[in-house]
Parts: sequence; structure tokens; C-alpha cells
Amino acid sequence: MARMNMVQAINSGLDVMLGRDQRVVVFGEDVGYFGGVFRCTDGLQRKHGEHRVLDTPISEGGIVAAAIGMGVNGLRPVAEIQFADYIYPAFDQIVSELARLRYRTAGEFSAPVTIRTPCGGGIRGGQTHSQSPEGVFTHVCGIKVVMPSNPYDAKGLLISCIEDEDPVVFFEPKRLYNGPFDGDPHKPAVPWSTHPKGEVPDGHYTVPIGKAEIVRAGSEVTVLTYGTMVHVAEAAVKLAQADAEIIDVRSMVPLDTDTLCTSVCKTGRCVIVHEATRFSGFGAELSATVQEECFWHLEAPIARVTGWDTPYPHAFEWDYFPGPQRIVAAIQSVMEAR
Amino acid sequence: MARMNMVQAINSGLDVMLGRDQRVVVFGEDVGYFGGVFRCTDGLQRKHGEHRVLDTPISEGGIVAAAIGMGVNGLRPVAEIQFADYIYPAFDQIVSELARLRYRTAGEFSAPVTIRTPCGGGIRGGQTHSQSPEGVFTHVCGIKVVMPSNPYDAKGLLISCIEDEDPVVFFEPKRLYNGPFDGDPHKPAVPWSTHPKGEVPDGHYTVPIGKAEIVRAGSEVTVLTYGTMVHVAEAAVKLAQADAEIIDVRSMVPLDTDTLCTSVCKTGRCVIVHEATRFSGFGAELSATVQEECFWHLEAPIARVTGWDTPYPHAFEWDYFPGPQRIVAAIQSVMEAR
Amino acid sequence: MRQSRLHVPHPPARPGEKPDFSYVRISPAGAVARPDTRVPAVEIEALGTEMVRVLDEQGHAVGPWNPHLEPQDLQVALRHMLLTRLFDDRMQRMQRQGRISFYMKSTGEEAVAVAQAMALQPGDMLFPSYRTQGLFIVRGKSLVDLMCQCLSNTHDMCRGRQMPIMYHSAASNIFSISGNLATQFPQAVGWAMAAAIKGEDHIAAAWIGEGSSAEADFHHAMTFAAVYQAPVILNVVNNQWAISSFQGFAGGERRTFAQRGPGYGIPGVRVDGNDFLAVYAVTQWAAERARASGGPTLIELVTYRAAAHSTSDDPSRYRPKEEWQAWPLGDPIQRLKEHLIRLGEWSEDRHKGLEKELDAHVTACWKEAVTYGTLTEGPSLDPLTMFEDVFHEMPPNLRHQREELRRLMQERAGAAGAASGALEVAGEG
Amino acid sequence: MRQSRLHVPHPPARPGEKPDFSYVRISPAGAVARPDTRVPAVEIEALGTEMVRVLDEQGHAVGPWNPHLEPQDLQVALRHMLLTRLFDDRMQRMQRQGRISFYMKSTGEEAVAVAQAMALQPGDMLFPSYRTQGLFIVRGKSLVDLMCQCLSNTHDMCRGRQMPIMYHSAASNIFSISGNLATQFPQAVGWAMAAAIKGEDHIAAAWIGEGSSAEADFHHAMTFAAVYQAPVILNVVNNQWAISSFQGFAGGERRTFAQRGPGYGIPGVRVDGNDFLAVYAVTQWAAERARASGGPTLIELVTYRAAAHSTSDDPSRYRPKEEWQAWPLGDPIQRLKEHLIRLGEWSEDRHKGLEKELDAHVTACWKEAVTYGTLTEGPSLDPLTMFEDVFHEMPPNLRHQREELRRLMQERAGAAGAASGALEVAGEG
Ligand SMILES: Cc1ncc(C[n+]2csc(CCOP(=O)(O)OP(=O)(O)O)c2C)c(N)n1
Ligand SMILES: Cc1ncc(C[n+]2csc(CCOP(=O)(O)OP(=O)(O)O)c2C)c(N)n1
Ligand SMILES: [Mg+2]
Ligand SMILES: [Mg+2]
Repeated sequence: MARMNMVQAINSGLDVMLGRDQRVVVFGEDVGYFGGVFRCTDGLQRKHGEHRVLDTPISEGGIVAAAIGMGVNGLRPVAEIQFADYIYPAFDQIVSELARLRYRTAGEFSAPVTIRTPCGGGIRGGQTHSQSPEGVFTHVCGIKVVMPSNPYDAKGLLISCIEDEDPVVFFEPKRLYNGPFDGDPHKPAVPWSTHPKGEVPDGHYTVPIGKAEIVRAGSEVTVLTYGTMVHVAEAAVKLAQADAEIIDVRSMVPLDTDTLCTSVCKTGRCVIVHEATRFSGFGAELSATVQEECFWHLEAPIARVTGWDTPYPHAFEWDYFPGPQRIVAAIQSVMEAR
Repeated sequence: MARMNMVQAINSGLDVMLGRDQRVVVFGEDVGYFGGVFRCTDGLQRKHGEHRVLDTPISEGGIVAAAIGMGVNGLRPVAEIQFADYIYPAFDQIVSELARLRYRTAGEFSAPVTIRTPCGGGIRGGQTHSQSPEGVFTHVCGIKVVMPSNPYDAKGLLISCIEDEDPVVFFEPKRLYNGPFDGDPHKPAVPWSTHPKGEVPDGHYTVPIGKAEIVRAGSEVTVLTYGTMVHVAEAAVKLAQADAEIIDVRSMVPLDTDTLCTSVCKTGRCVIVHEATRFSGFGAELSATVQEECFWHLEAPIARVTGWDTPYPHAFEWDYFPGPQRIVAAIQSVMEAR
Repeated sequence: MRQSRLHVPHPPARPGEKPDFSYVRISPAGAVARPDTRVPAVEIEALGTEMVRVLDEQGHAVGPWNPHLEPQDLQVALRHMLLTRLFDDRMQRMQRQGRISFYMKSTGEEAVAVAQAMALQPGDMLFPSYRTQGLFIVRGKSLVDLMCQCLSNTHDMCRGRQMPIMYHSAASNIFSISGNLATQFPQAVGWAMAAAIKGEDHIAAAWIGEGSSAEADFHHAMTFAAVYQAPVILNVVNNQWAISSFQGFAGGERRTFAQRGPGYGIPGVRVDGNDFLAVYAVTQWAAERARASGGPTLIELVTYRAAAHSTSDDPSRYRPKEEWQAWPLGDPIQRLKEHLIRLGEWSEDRHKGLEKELDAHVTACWKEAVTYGTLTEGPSLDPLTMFEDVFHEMPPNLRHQREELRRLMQERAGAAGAASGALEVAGEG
Repeated sequence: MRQSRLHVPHPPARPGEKPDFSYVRISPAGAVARPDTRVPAVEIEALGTEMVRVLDEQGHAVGPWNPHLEPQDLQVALRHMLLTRLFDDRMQRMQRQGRISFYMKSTGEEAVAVAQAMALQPGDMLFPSYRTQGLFIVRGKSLVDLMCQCLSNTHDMCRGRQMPIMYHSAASNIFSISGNLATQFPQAVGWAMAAAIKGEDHIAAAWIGEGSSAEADFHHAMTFAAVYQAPVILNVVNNQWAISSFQGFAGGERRTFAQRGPGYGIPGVRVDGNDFLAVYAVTQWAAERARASGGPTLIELVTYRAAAHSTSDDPSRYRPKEEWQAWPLGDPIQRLKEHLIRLGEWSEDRHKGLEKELDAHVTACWKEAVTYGTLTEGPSLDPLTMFEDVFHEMPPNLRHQREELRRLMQERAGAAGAASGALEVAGEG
């Protein structure tokens, strides 16, 4: 057991899988010699060889297409898209090809590709280094979508993704790479070493895809969230002094509806929090599902706290970011309803 | 006033705008000499010249990129993507560029591009000629998204799109090109000439973007839908013998929340119908919005009737399609609740 | 407004005009040198403008690219090409009769798929386009299987999920056709990269139309193939048309498609696509090169789409009806047949006999295929299977949706009768 | 597993190794012929492998590409390049001091943007990359404006919405930088198509890095430019590196990037990117060609990224520290300066004077810029403006969200004090 930040945990997950399974190959822009712009693949090329940890041309479409071909030929490709903002050039290959291959060939062909990509804001990245496009992928049948919120889950989930028979988009909330973040940019940074989920086993273990985690048990209101916002929600719940149950969704596809809806049916109140823009974001699906399953238990409207429906603005990062103030307000309004 | 089917109405809208505004240019794969694989641009090149109605390389990304450049240079490009299933190669240009240009330049640059694209199933097109990807675009800030359900709206909305200062994706439900479709593929085809919305003015007129239309007034339950499903919903409502208010959403972005929510607050019950897959589809946003606005008036859970969460299967088209049987069942369950 | 200065490409002839193929540059048979397969790309750029041809006007095989195949092999080739054509003709008729929903013929282009498949090894992976049905025929996929796919019946390899002609065959090492143009091009490169990473000798080959070469994936494929020197053959089938758009709209007005290769450092070879021997030889050359770690080759196969684009298309709206007759490279089947006759290894009678035999075979296959059902009649797949294979294991939401459909189907069938049948199926997925 | 046969490109030198630029093929100054601008692409393919150079080792301007500029123009050029460099240096320092969040220098590449902008006409539309700040400087965009953008302050042309360096200027006919690589390449072609459709004489020019040429949009741009013979100049700035990846990972190991052109039927011209005169001449040639309906040109500008990729980057991790010193094409500023001295039109003293003057100018500009605020201090933009310009007219959902933020801001500021200020703003959007 070691203390790791999320970058190290991801690096360790890749390292473990490269070591255990000759079929695993890791590639992407600046991933090889340099070790990735966020250092997630640091040292892996030196250790596992340049034929298994590769640099690629700057061509996200080509990267995913090549990954599909490799997957069809028996490898387990782990492709990095340098920023989630740059995943769109690969969108056709992901949606039309990767996600549908098993279906259209009735299972004769499939490509167990993992696409890793850093997402989210809070790093002064402006509109092209801050996006949270996970919602779009959750509407695509045939691809799994996960987002860890801590080093332990990051490594365990990543290993699950690489071992999974289906393609997965693995979103890495980059604001969490170095430490949990409670939504207040003015506080000194907190390292993962102070957080229980910063304890990460050195070797192989898995965190299952398709399972949400109750991060904080509570009885008055359920907060559904994932990624960076898990920590912001925790801070907000403290501020609101509500007995909230916070659930880290972790796996958007498949969704652990049971855990989510059991909680909301119990608390009767629900706040959904994500960083992505609100309109047609993943929160809409969460809200619709919860409403369908828990309607008769709901004591207040389900509230969504999200990024505003604008591109991510560089200068107004902290007015844009759905921080504790907004979450507290939502919790209070939901609690006060009726 | 003439009787037109939807293809003719679209053709007429383009013709009118090509005639009125020298800045309008129309292009896409097979759009020029041939007049489009669905004939929507038939005769336009002959009439307006091959420099204003053009064939293009088979390159959806290039088509949208070129449209952006043309729009920046003062033209009003109307680009056709031959099938909505093939819009993904243009996704990056639409999402990262077209939708954000005005924002990132604080209004100094913009590109008033209209992207027309036939969508939806019911034509034995299998998984690559039947998709309804509108939901994905509604999550993208900066681009409008509309889908007409009849010839009158098609022409009027298309003209509004071309005249609009913002980019718009204009989805054409191809199952409706030749006639309204009630969801029963075994009945003889009905032509638009028998439908009041098949009466289309020859000249210029507009149907506003951002306004839903109440297609059938009712008091017991609200059915929110758009495109092909408007007609299927009408058939289902007849079968269910419910006094349903059917609303054709028409404009997904911007959404006419007022019209939608006023109706649901009145009826207290809501069924949402679309052809696209359910999970994270546009129905999720409709459900979430309605729930937020109308919670205290809801007497039953909001129900969604949608395509299943699978790619569109060729052989099982009519088991996949959310036809009248499923809509009736949803209306009944919503009506019977409590 | 001032006069537009935009250049808009024009095909040589539209309906009512005289076909004109003077733009197609044709080298005499035997005229193009055959370089060693180890020669660097930069030294063989001429291969992209010339046209490798083996069969001359008299039906002789001439020049350095003559692959010197045995007559038996040529007879097999003729059989494959003829079968492809007869299969296409039959399926088109069946579409016209409403038995299948859609079809696309490869008429006039049969040499491409048949010669290339024959020149490759069984372990080489093929990434087909929708107009390379000959690949499946050469690799022994039964016509019944192909027909069942087109029928979306109970034996459909795609289990009813794809439109007709979207075949695949893992057992034959032929990848799946998706319907999205060009996507398989860079996937083939990825497959080849994996073969190289694993140190295996197999190579990949992929096909797209000249029109599709304008898609991004063409560039992705070329770049990755060049950078990693992937063992792959990238084929652009230039059949002059992309639905209604002639090849100039893909950039063919000024350069050949083979000439795209050298810009990436990839050899580009232009070949008479209706010359079985030339296509075979060029493919063999590229395969040898790739297998010996010589990297990728781009092949442009110059041919003509003799039929409509698909059963939904009417080419008389956009090109002269008699263009096919004017096509200077002739008919690949006719040309190979004449060559075999010239060799004394074939005759008009044997040809007629073969036609009859194959036609009977197609008939027999069709008869068998329809016993497994059609889209509208006979036994049919259980719609509940539509929820399978979205994922390796069915997630809860799909299980629920399957149950919902099951209920709806029962309701439709009348609850009593349907219940037992549906319960049986329940065990499946 | 067997030995991998994949080819993985290697840069000539990694940290600790001796820089080696022997792979860069350099033509002697004056050696490359200058064809007439009306010559078809196919006749001038050599321009893609050779390297157009005008300034020789002694600082003389030689050969047919010498644009014969007036000394005054050269002095202006020197001033622009020097200003670009000093501006870059200052902004990098300001980033290090935490005054701006990010920066990217163009050090060593100043001739590219400055010479090209000078060779084009004011009405020509420029589609910049993030390393062509020189375009803005030549077109007279004030440094204060550029600095205010980097500061996201109250005068920021992007109104706080973009990271530093993502400038634009409609008034100067310079398009916007998005952050997504290569996207503007085909947009420039569309702009040029529109110019042609309107019968106008203006042309477009676009810039991407050699690494970005692997993106789909490179292919889109080339195809559309070739098909419609769009009046556009497509520039690939080959500065040898793309963050940590050397140019071989974009396909530069076997061919030059200029050589991609001929495959599309587009002339490809390779030029010494650090030779102001050569870059000017080649751009002028391409512009003349485009303006005379001769179609597009692809220019590869061979240069070296002397600085880190960005302020987030540390190049000592992936390349020898002293590579820049070993770069065979030198420093563009130094070379133009020497040429002017050789002409008797410049001196070390004047140079020092100019440096001092420009440095003072940069200082003055910075001082002014910060009076409009910084990201963290001084006057700042109203956050409520963030809801504007998503659409031309603000739709209801954004109005609601703006109201919500207004309330939150009031709450934060303490309801009483903030109310009046916020109400004032309400009239705005
Ligand atoms: C991404 C995408 N865009 C458009 C289409 C529609 N489409 C199908 S075939 C075709 C023409 C292709 O022409 P070409 O590549 O020359 O192949 P050919 O049909 O001549 O064999 C088009 C535009 C598609 N299937 N996929
Ligand atoms: C679509 C996209 N993918 C990846 C990136 C991340 N990225 C920013 S700059 C860069 C390297 C670009 O190299 P090059 O094109 O050679 O330009 P240079 O930096 O050398 O000027 C990368 C990979 C991006 N901005 N956009
Ligand atoms: Mg073709
Ligand atoms: Mg570079």
C-alpha cells in the first residue's frame, strides 16, 4: 500500500497491466518518451519498451481508429486523448465504429479499447482545456463511460476498463490529479496523501464498472455527483449542515440505478451536481431516471447544480464552476420545499 | 398556396432564399447537379447556377469547415449532410468551432451556417441510415437545433434558420418526406396533400425558432414530442381515447419551456416521445425541465417513450420504433397512476 | 455580384452528351517497369501516374508484371468473378421483387476484389468496402451466408442488425462493413500495427472508393501507415463515380489517387483495375513489400462502376447511359475469358457451361437461403435478440427494456398464446 | 511474443545526446529556380524537396527568389520581428510572475508570421495559429490589445472567455484562434471559396504546425482547396517539434511536408523559414498565383521552435538543451540584421537602440494594459457578461442563469452593498 496522487495511481494501473498482460499497449500524443503532458505515463516507455508505450501523430481520429484495429487484432489498447476537449475529432470512430462493432457483427468482432482523457475545469484552462463532455458519450449505445473521483478508484477502475471486453471512455478529472478539491480555489492545495482514498495498493486490484459508491451516508437528501464535484459536494454538505447522502456515480454507463434510486426513495430529496453544462447534460438523465423510479417518494423537485450553459470562460472560472455556494443553495431549497 | 410534400417544401424554402439573398449558397454531397439523394435540392443548381448550388467532396468535416469559412466571409451557407448518421465526422467543426466562434471572439466573428440533415428511421435503413442524434447537439452551447414535423413548418423554419444569425442544425425526419406517418407501416402511405400542413405558401414566410406548437389541445395529459413522432403520437392519442394535449417541440434549442410547462402544469401528467435512444436522449432534458418547473402539479411520474438503448436494427425496425402501442401504454399508465 | 472565380469540377459528360474518357491516362500493356519490392518509395513515383497493365488488346499477358499464374488459377479466378457478377444480378432482381430491402452491385469491378483476395494469404486481414463482395467469394464464404445476411433472416450473420451487404466473417479474416465510409481504412492500419507489434507476418488490406478518399480517415490511415511503416495495403477503387459525383469532386482532376501516396512517403501504384493479372501482380508486389517490413502501399485501381450506385439510385439522371460501353478498360470478366481462350485453356462453350452451372448454384443457394426466412416471410429472428451484443454482458437497463418488449409482444400476440414461446427465449441472453 | 517489427520514429537526439540536424536537407541560397506563377503544379514538384533560400552565409541576398525589397521595408521587418520577440519574452516573464495564466512564444520563428503578413495585402484574410503573433504585430494590432487579451481584463477582446494568446481581430482581417489544432485550415479554404464565389480578389492564408498536419482538417483543407482551386495559401510551420514529439511523428521522416501538396495537385514549396527574404518571396509568389485564379499553394516553412512549447512545458525533458544553437538555419532576426548591416542600412548601434526603444515600448504597453486589470487584480469584467454571445440573442435559459448568478453574486457580496451595482449591470445584455 502506498500513498499516491491520481496521476501516480493511473500510472500504476497502466504499469500493472502492462506487466501482467502482453496484449496491453498504451499510446497517444506525447505519451511515450515524454510520459504525457500530465505525466500519467511517465517512465512506462522506458520500462515496457517503445513498442508497447508509443507516441502518436496528433490525430485523435487516427488514434482511436488505430486502437480499434489493434483491438480487433487481439491487443488491449489504452489510448490517451490529451484533453477531453480534443476528443471530438475521434467522435465518428468512437460512435459509429468502436461502440457499434460488437453489435453489428453479432459479437464476431469487438475491440476492447480504453480511452483515457483528462476532463473538467478549475485549472484556468479556458474553453478548450476545461470541458466535461461525458454526457454526450452516455447517449451512445455500446460504450461504457466512467469517471473516478480519487486515486484508489482511478487505479481500480482503470484496471477494470482495460480488462473489460467492451470499450470504455475513462474520464480523468484533472483538477483532482494532485489532490482533492473542495471548490475553494483560494484555500491552500490539499494533497492526496492526507485523504484515505490516497492509499493505493501497489499491485493489481479492481473497482467494478457499473457500481456507484455512497461516499457519505445520510437521511435527509441525496446528492448525486461524480468526479471533482464529489469533493465539492462534500464541502457543501458540511456547510449546509444537512444530513445528506452523497453518492459518487462513478460509472455513468452502465448506471447503478439501484444504488441511486434506493437512496433517493429513502431521503425523498435529490440534488444532482456536475461540472458540465446543464442543458441535456448527464444530470438530465439522472433526474429523469430518479423521477421515474422515485416519483412517489419525492418530497421536493429534483435540483440540478451544473455549469452554466455557456462555453467554459477563462476569466470567470469561479463564477462558472458550480461551487459550494450553489450546491448549498440547492440543498437548502430542496430541504425547505413544502 | 400549393400542396407540397416535405421534400418540395424544403426545396421551395431553399429556392426562395437563393432568390432573395445573393449570400445564400447551398452545398453538400450530390446536392448540385443531381439534386440530392432525397431530391431536396432538385433543380436548384440549374436555376441558381453551379456556383451557388454545389456538389462537394465526400467529407462532412470539410463541408462544415468550408461552411464556417464562407459564413465568416459574409455568405449564408446551407450545408447538407446526406444522412444524420454521417454528421459525426463533422462533429469537431460543429462543436468546437461553429458553436463557439461568436462566444470566443466576443461577437466579432460568427458564421450563420444552416446544416440540413435527414434523420430518423422507419425506412429500413438499418443502423447507419436511421439515427436520431439530435440529443447530442442539444448539449452543445451555441448551436440551435430544430426539427419540423410537416411541410409548412419545414419551409418556414428552414427560412428562419437561414435568416438566423446563429448556426442551426436542421433535422429532417425523412420518414415524413412523402407523407405524415402514423406509426403503422402496414397501412397504405398517406400523402401530404391530404394534410392541412401540406398547404405551403409559394413565397417567403417564416416559422419562428424557439416556439413549440400545440398540435392538439387537451386537458388530461401532455404529450411532448417532435418530428415523425408527432404523427405517431396523434394516432396513439386517438387509440387511447385520452384528452391529450400534444405539443410539437419543434425547436429543441432554444426550448420553448413556457409552452411545454404551462401545458404540463395544467394537465398534471406528461408523456415524452422520441425516436432516439432513451438513455441521455433529449427526452431526459425535457423530463428534467418539466419536473423542475411543474413538480407541484405532477400527478404521476413523467414517462418517456423512446427507441430502445441499442443501435437501430434493420430487421426489427417495428419492434424498435416507439410506435402507437407503446405510446398508448405510457399514456394509460400515466393516466391511471394514483 | 461579380463573376464567380470558383472552379467547379465538371464530369466529361452528362446525360445526353457523348461519353469521353480521354481524361483517363492509359499505359500500354507491359510498358511499366516492375521495381524490386525493396526499392524506396521515392524512386518509384512514376508508378502513381502510369498504369500497370498485363493483358494487351489481343488478350496476351505481357511485360514484367505478368504474374505467370497457372491456367487452373485463372480458371478459378474467372469462376469467382463470374459468380460475383451472377450473385449481384440475382440479388438486384430479388430487391426489385421486394424480397430484400436494398442492394449494391460490383458489376464491372469484379477483378478488384477477386484478384486482390487471391493474391493475399488466408491469414491476411481484409477490411472490405460495400463493393468488394468478391473478397467473401474468394475466401469461400458461402453464397447462402451472404444471402441470409441480405435477407436478415434466422441465419443472418448480423442477426438482423445491418442492412443488406454489410457482411463480415471472422473465420475468413474479413472485417465488418459499417456503412460509414472510409472508417475501416485507419482501422486496417491499426490491425497491421498490432501484427507488427506482435511480430507476426500477416498483413492487412483495406478498400475504399475514390469518393471516400476525401474523408478524414483516408488521411489518418496514410499518416499512421507512413509513420509506423505498417504492413498494410491501402486500396482506392477509382470507379469514376461516387453516387452522382464524378471523381473530380474527390480531387481526381489534377492528380491520380495513387499519387497521394508519395506525399506521405508511401509508394502509390496505379493499376488497370479491370485487368485481373495486373491487379493480382500489383497486390502481390505490395504484399511482399509489406511482409518484408517494407511498409505500406497505396494502390489505385482504375475501373468503372457499371451499375447504379445502389438499388436506390438511377444513374441515368447524372451520366450518359452508354458510358459503360465507352469505358476504355473494358470488362474484367470478358478480358480474362479472352486471355484464357487465347491460352487455349478456355472456350465459349466452357464459358456458357460455367455460367449455367453458377447460375444454377445461385438459384440453389437462394432457394436454401429463403428457407431460413426473409425480412417479411417465413421463420424470423426473435426481436428480443436486438438487445444482445450492445455490450458483452447485458446491463440492467437493457434487461428491463427487453422485458418491456417481451410484454408488448405478448400483448400483441394475445397474452395466452404468446406466453410459452416467449418464456423459452427468456433463457437466452 | 516475437520481436516487434513496428517502426517507431526516433528524433535524432534526446537529452544528453549531441544535436544532429543532418536530416534537414538544405539547398544553397539562390540555388532554387523561381518558376512563373502560372506554371502548373505538376511541373514544379522539385520545390517541395528543395529549400528556397535567399540570404547566404555572408548575409547577401542572392538568386531568383530575391524579392528586392527596399531597405526601409527590411528595417520595418526587423522592427516587427524584434518587437515580436521582446513581446514574447516579456509575456513569458509576466507568466512566471503569475500575472497571466499561460503563454506561448514564437521565438526563433518570427520570420514566418512577419514576412508572410508583410507579403500579403491588408484585405487578405489570415487564419492564425497560436504561434503566429507576428501577424497581429504586422497588421498593427496594438500590443496593449494583445496584452489585455492575455490578462483577461476589462479591455480583453475576448471578454475573458479565452486563455491567453487566443487573439483575433476582425478589423485587421485576422481570424480567431480556437485552441483546437488545425480546425482553421479548412475554414480558410471556405473563406477563400466565398471570395471566389463573390468574385473578389482577396485571398486567405492559414497556418498550422507540422505536428497538426496529422489532423483530419489538413486533409479537408487540401482536398477542398484542390477541388475548387480556392485562392488560399496553406502554411505548415515545421519547427521540428510538436510538444515532445519530433516531426517524424507527423510523417516527416520520409518526405517533407511541402511534398504533400503535389499528391493533391497543389504546388508544395519548401522554404527556409528563418530567411525573411525567402519567406516573403515564396508567400508573394503563392499570393500572386492565388489572386490570378491559379489556385492554392502549400508552403512548408522550415524553422525551429527555440523556446519551450508553452509555459507549461519543459523541453529539457525530451530534447538536448543546446539544440537551438545547433540549428543550421540560424536565427531569423540575426540573419536579417546582418543582411541590413551588409547593405549598409543598419548597424549594431542602431540595433541596440531599436531594442531599447522597443523594450521601452513593451514596458509602456504593459503598464497601460494592467491599468485595465489583470486576472486577479484591478478592474475586472462583469462575470454576468459570460452569458452573452453564446447566441446572437440571449435565449430564456441563459437569461435565467444570468439572474441566478446575479443573485449568487449579490449574496456573496452581502445583499445590501451589492444590490445597486448589480442592478446597473442589468440593463446590459
Ligand atoms: C460518412 C459517410 N458519408 C456519406 C455516405 C453516403 N454515401 C454512401 S456511398 C457514397 C458514395 C461513395 O463513393 P465512392 O467512395 O467512390 O465508392 P463507390 O460507391 O463508387 O464504390 C456516399 C456519399 C456514407 N455512407 N458515409
Ligand atoms: C485537436 C487538438 N489535439 C491536441 C491538442 C494539444 N496540443 C496543443 S499544441 C500541440 C502540439 C502542436 O504541435 P505543432 O502542430 O507542431 O505546432 P507547434 O506547437 O510546434 O507550433 C498539441 C498536441 C490540441 N490543442 N488540439
Ligand atoms: Mg467511386
Ligand atoms: Mg511544430
